[in-house]
Amino acid sequence: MSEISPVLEIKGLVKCFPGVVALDDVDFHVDPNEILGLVGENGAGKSTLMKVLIGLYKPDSGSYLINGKSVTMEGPLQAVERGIGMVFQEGCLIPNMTVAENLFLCHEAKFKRNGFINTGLLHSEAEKLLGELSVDVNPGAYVRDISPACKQMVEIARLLWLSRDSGIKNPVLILDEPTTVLLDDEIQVLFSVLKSVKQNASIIFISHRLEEILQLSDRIVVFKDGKFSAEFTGDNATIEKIEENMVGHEMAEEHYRESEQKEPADDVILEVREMSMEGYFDPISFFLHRGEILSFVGALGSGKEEVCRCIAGIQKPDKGHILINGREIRLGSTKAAIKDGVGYIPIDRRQEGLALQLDVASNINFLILKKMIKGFLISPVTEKESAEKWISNCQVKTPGIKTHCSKLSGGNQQKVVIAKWLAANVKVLILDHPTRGIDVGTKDEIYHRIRELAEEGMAVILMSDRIEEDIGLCNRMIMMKDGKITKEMNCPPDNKPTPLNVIEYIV
Amino acid sequence: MADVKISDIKKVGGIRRLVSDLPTIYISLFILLVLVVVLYIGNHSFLSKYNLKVLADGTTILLCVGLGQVFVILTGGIDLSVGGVMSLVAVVFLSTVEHIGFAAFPLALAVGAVAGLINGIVYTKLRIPSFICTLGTNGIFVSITYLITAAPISAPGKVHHYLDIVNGKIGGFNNGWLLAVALFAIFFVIQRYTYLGKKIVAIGSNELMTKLSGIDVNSSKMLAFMLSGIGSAVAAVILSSYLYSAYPTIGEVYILESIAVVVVGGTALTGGSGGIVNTLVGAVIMSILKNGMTVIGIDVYAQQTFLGVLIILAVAASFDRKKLSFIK
Amino acid sequence: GQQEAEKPVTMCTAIKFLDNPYHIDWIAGGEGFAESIGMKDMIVNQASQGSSEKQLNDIKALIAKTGGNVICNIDPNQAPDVVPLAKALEDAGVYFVTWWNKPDDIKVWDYDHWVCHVTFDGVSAGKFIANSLFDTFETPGKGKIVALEGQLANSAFIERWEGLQQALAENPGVELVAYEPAEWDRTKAFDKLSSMLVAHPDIDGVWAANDNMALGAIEALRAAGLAGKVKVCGVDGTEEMIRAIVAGEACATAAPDAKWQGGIGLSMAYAAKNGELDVASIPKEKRQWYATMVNIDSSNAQEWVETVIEATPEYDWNDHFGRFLKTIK
Amino acid sequence: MEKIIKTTGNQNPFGYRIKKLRSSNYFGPVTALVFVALLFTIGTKGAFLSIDNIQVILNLASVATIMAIGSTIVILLGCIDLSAEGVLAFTAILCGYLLKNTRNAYDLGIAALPLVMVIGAGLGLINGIITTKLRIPSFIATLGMMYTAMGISIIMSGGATIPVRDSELQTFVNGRIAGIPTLFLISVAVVIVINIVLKSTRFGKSVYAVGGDEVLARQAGINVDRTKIIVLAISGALYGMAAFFMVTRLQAANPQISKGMLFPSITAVVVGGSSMSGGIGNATNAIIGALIVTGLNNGMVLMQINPFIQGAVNGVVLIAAVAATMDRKKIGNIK
Ligand SMILES: Nc1ncnc2c1ncn2[C@@H]1O[C@H](COP(=O)(O)OP(=O)(O)OP(=O)(O)O)[C@@H](O)[C@H]1O
Ligand SMILES: Nc1ncnc2c1ncn2[C@@H]1O[C@H](COP(=O)(O)OP(=O)(O)OP(=O)(O)O)[C@@H](O)[C@H]1O
Ligand SMILES: [Mg+2]
Ligand SMILES: [Mg+2]
Repeated sequence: MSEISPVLEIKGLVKCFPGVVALDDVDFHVDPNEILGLVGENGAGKSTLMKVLIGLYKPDSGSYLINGKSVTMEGPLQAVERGIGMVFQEGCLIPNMTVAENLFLCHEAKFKRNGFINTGLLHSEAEKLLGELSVDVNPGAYVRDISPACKQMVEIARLLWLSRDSGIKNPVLILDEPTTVLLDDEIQVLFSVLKSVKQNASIIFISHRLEEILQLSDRIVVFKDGKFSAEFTGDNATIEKIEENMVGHEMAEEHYRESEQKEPADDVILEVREMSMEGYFDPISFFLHRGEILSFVGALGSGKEEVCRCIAGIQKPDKGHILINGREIRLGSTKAAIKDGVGYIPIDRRQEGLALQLDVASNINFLILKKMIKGFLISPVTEKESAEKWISNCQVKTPGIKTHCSKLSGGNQQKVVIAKWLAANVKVLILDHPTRGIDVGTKDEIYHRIRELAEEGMAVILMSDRIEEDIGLCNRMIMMKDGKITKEMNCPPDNKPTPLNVIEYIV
Repeated sequence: MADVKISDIKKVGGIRRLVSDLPTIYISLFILLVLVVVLYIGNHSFLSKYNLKVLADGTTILLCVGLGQVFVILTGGIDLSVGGVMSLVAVVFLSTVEHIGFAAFPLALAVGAVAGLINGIVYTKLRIPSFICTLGTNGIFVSITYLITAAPISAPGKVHHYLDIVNGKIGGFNNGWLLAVALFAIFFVIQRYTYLGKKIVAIGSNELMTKLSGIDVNSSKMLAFMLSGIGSAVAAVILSSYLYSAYPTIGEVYILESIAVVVVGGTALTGGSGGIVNTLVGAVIMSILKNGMTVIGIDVYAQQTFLGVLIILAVAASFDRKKLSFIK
Repeated sequence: GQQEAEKPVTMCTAIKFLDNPYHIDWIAGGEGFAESIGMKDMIVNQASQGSSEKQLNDIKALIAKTGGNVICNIDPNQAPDVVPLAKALEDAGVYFVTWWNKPDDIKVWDYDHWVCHVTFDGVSAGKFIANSLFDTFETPGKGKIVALEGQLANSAFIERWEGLQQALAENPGVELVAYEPAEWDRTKAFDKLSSMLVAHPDIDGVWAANDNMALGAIEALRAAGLAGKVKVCGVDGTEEMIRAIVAGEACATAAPDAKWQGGIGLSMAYAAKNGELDVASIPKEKRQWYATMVNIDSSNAQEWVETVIEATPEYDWNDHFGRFLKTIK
Repeated sequence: MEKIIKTTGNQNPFGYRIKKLRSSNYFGPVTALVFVALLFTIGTKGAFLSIDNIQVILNLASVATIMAIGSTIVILLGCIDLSAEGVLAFTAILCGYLLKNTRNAYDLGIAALPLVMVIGAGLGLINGIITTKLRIPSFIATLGMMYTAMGISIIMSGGATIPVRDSELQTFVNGRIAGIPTLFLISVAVVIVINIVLKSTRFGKSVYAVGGDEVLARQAGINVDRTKIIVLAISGALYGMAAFFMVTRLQAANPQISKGMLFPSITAVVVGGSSMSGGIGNATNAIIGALIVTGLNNGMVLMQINPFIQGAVNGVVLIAAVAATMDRKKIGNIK
């Protein structure tokens, strides 16, 4: 292998943050025309390494070589000039600008007419580019108005354009967890694009979905605790081997703790009656039992998101009733929903789930502060105890309970959101892509917690990004298509349907 | 699978860790200390008993009005009506103390609280930017003040004993200072240890998240404005007792000053970070700068220029940039 | 503290704004006095910038700095501010003089260190300039005017306004068609009068509560092509205004003579401090009094330019009560 | 391949056009302007909309517009510029000394304009360098500059007024072209130039990017610091320009010339429809805002509202106008 000289090489890299060693003496290289899969637990240092590669973080020590020549990377713009571009885990589209403006941000010079940037040129190029990725979005639409999945595709389009435009022979494209909000179809589009791009570029692909990594990668690198842990070639890797190197021990045979699945109680906890919302879903009705895990499955635009957001009070249905324990709740009010015991873990943790500027403890305790009031005041001791308990329950990797959430790795931020809602001890919990960006080890732990809470009587509505996860976790699933329920299916632990059974009802 | 303990995570050792973990407040206090030493060297009477009293007087009003303002700023808003509220409260206070005596004190507080609440209601119900809302209500409050009195009110000698409740002393401490300290203590507890305080900070950090967590964001914002009104009211009562007078423009200068005190103390104008203690530091820094310039004898023509440069230097030295990923 | 007490006395001039020509003349007058006794180094000037609290705290800070070895000549930020100022200065044993308005029930002789409180008759000033303005009309005493108000609720303004009202009452032929506050400010006066002229293009005169606003008004009139045709009047006797009177664009102003104020106040306090003036033996009627204000119109403007503005006027700083007009009741 | 991510949208052309109009950034502010105009036209029995008065409003709004554009571009970044009054006073004093005046022999005439704009830009540049390189909030950096520049202008002028005697320039700025005040035409020209810069240059795009999300803008490769410094310099230059016109119009330069102009300027920005948190707005919003604020003041004068309650009337109309017309969808969090 050593005959081919790497396009990019890092040696002896160390990167510390206040209180944390994020990367500890890391050697890393990328070969030409390869797709390099990068995996590791949350907080292993993957994103940090990538940010060092594009010059966003300055390493504390270590050398950086591009095509064998030592370089210092000043910042992202310089990285792009050298042919290194990145799709960030947290997303990096600017909400108050249009899709086209975002696509070519910093590269507008190429779209000048008479010395001024021409919006028409921007838009036609954007349309072409988005068409290639089969994304149907108006280039003039503001990013704040488009869906998370759409944003993700726009970011990939941006990177694609950069990789061609830079004029560098073998650009390096970094994709940090690009698939967490995409559906299978979209992922397949993305993969076929990446495979064709590979002909004249190298790609670093980060994901916690090991199947994807296996499907796509030519080489797989595993990180653990800020250190290189193992390397596999595309052919000799298996999920089990990777997991072992990531987690440090072998994972259980079953993926979704099916053996802990219990029969739900008979009493109905949530009832939705003839609820409808013009343009999103037709009148639908369903029940949810105490201790039941119910999956909603459907493609984007099937209306499942809106149904759940209506139950959580974030959106207001046009008609219909929602009953908790037989009592009707006020529609369109998150306050009322939460008061009546309905919780919602949002898909977008940065905007809807977390206060990034606040510390871990404040975020985790936010929903249960009221219970901590003694007299008039909230006891700091209780706060600390509760935070520590949930940090440990959800395996949040953080230097301390007072660390700001913005300083946590993406997966750990997600764990904080989950911890916050699990702590709230609601009657009905709606999970919108709950395990987005969470590593396999912790996923298992979180499945365990969900099962435990279900056993104690909490009912769960689940919308996952993976049909397998939906099937594996739930007691029952409801399939939706074009705003209608197409099928309801039971999923007992011993007789789970296959994804194929399910897909026929949703497309 | 074993629980992850906080201590499992590797930490950087040594000095680097110490400095990086040092709370900003110590840095601010250090800056204060340096300031005090420099001024003392400039003129020993800076630390004379008399001047310490002057300093405390100067800090008192800035602190009270800043303590109110900071709650609004923590939510991410801004309260430009503190000037109008102060004028209104001062005028109401002085024009009623003659007739109702001691009851004028709770009345003043109530006027401030109601004025603040009105701000909060207009702001949340009409859903307009707090900048416009409070600029508008400021005009309204000042107009009301003009309708109460078209001329400055000078407290007649027979009510001086009421005003001297504020100007009086307990054990060598001016009651005005004690009032400010009490307000500080109460507001500190509200910010740190009450549900309301936590909600206010959360709103400033991420309002959407707060809303989705089932919090009635509007009621908390209203209460934040009410606290601001109370802060302004306390400041106005102390100020008018201190000056034995009230007039419709008495509060005007405190609009910008209250915001400056909050920001100099290190609270971010974008909300969610900083708070009560920062405001105390900000008030002390500002009043030391103002007093110090006179005490070491800087020419009046150069004072403004100096103040400008000193504010920048003080903040540059003490501002906590670590927690913020960007600075607006 | 201790060493300070043996040093020569510090002389403080406390004014409102540094960017106001009237107050700048105060500083010049104070320095003029200090120079006359060879103590220019001991001058300290302070500006309240519109904050009563700042003025009080600054003066207290100066007391701290000098250990009380200081005298003050003060233009209080607001009339009632004399109360806390007097308390603080009396406690510190500092001799001081105050100007313009004060609350009626506060008596200077209740304080041993309050040398004098001197004011001017704002009512007669407001009335004098109004009458001068009415005389410039095509048919004197018959016409329409607009007025620019100062800071509302300011005592000086209230008095001048009262003077205007009296003049209007005595001249039924003159109609006040509109008035607007411009807060002593030139830019605001320009903006306000520009708008007022739309509704009242046919006015015969502009009454302004001070010269600064009057000067803004002249430029607004110029923009409307009326400068020189429609006259303005003001109070303060600033150089620009007097030159505008000479140029025929303004008609009258009343000069309290800020340089004299700045100098004589310090002179009285200084005399009290070194024992030349025994405060206790000043008769009560001369502890709080009205001083004469110089009324300036086209008849004496040129002379004022020659004797006061272009030549340095000679003041007799020892003649403390030379401009005594009447006592404040 | 089938398109898999769909955008939902109303395709009805008429409805769509109305929606587009309503979602335009000018819809709210223009409605507010119309609202204010209507109110005062009724209140003054038509005098408000007379040709004479419109000319006065346009003339008075010109300087306000130039200032508001300066404030707008800084607010677009999500920053704030409190130095306006100080920079204005400083450059005004310079104008006083450079134009024909009674203090010295200079008589630069219109050549003083570029000069004071450069000086203003210099002060803005310092603002920018302080806030970016010392990493302190723009509020503090510009507050410091406000005091400093004001202090220096007081020292330079000795607090006194510098009488200016350039009647030619005064006639020019008071003049009209085809019935429209010259100064207003100049301010419209500034609006156009600034809008082109904002919309059609790389720099302009980076301003919006920084205002939208500073962290992401940096990640995308934008030089955030440089963008901020340039913006603050431009705003300083615009304050210099405003000072020049104020001084030529008033024929006098004094540090207090700018007193009380900061809040009205920011008010104009906000009522004009720009977002205080950055990223939304442009120079057109600034001119609309300046017209609203000026119209409001002018209307109150014409209606002869009692001076004691002018503050209240101003407040109520401001709140009502914004409450009735603000587009709350665009500005997610109303702070
Ligand atoms: N800006 C920062 N400041 C302080 N600490 C940080 C910062 N960014 C990351 N860290 C810390 O560095 C470590 C590595 O984080 P990194 O984001 O690289 O993890 P990751 O491998 O990408 O994890 P994930 O799978 O959750 O995205 C974590 O412990 C995190 O807390
Ligand atoms: N400890 C406290 N100190 C001060 N104010 C408080 C405290 N706890 C609650 N409040 C405030 O008092 C009001 C009533 O409290 P309560 O928590 O019952 O309200 P709520 O209707 O549940 O609203 P919320 O959604 O804000 O919790 C609320 O507006 C709340 O912000
Ligand atoms: Mg990551
Ligand atoms: Mg509650």
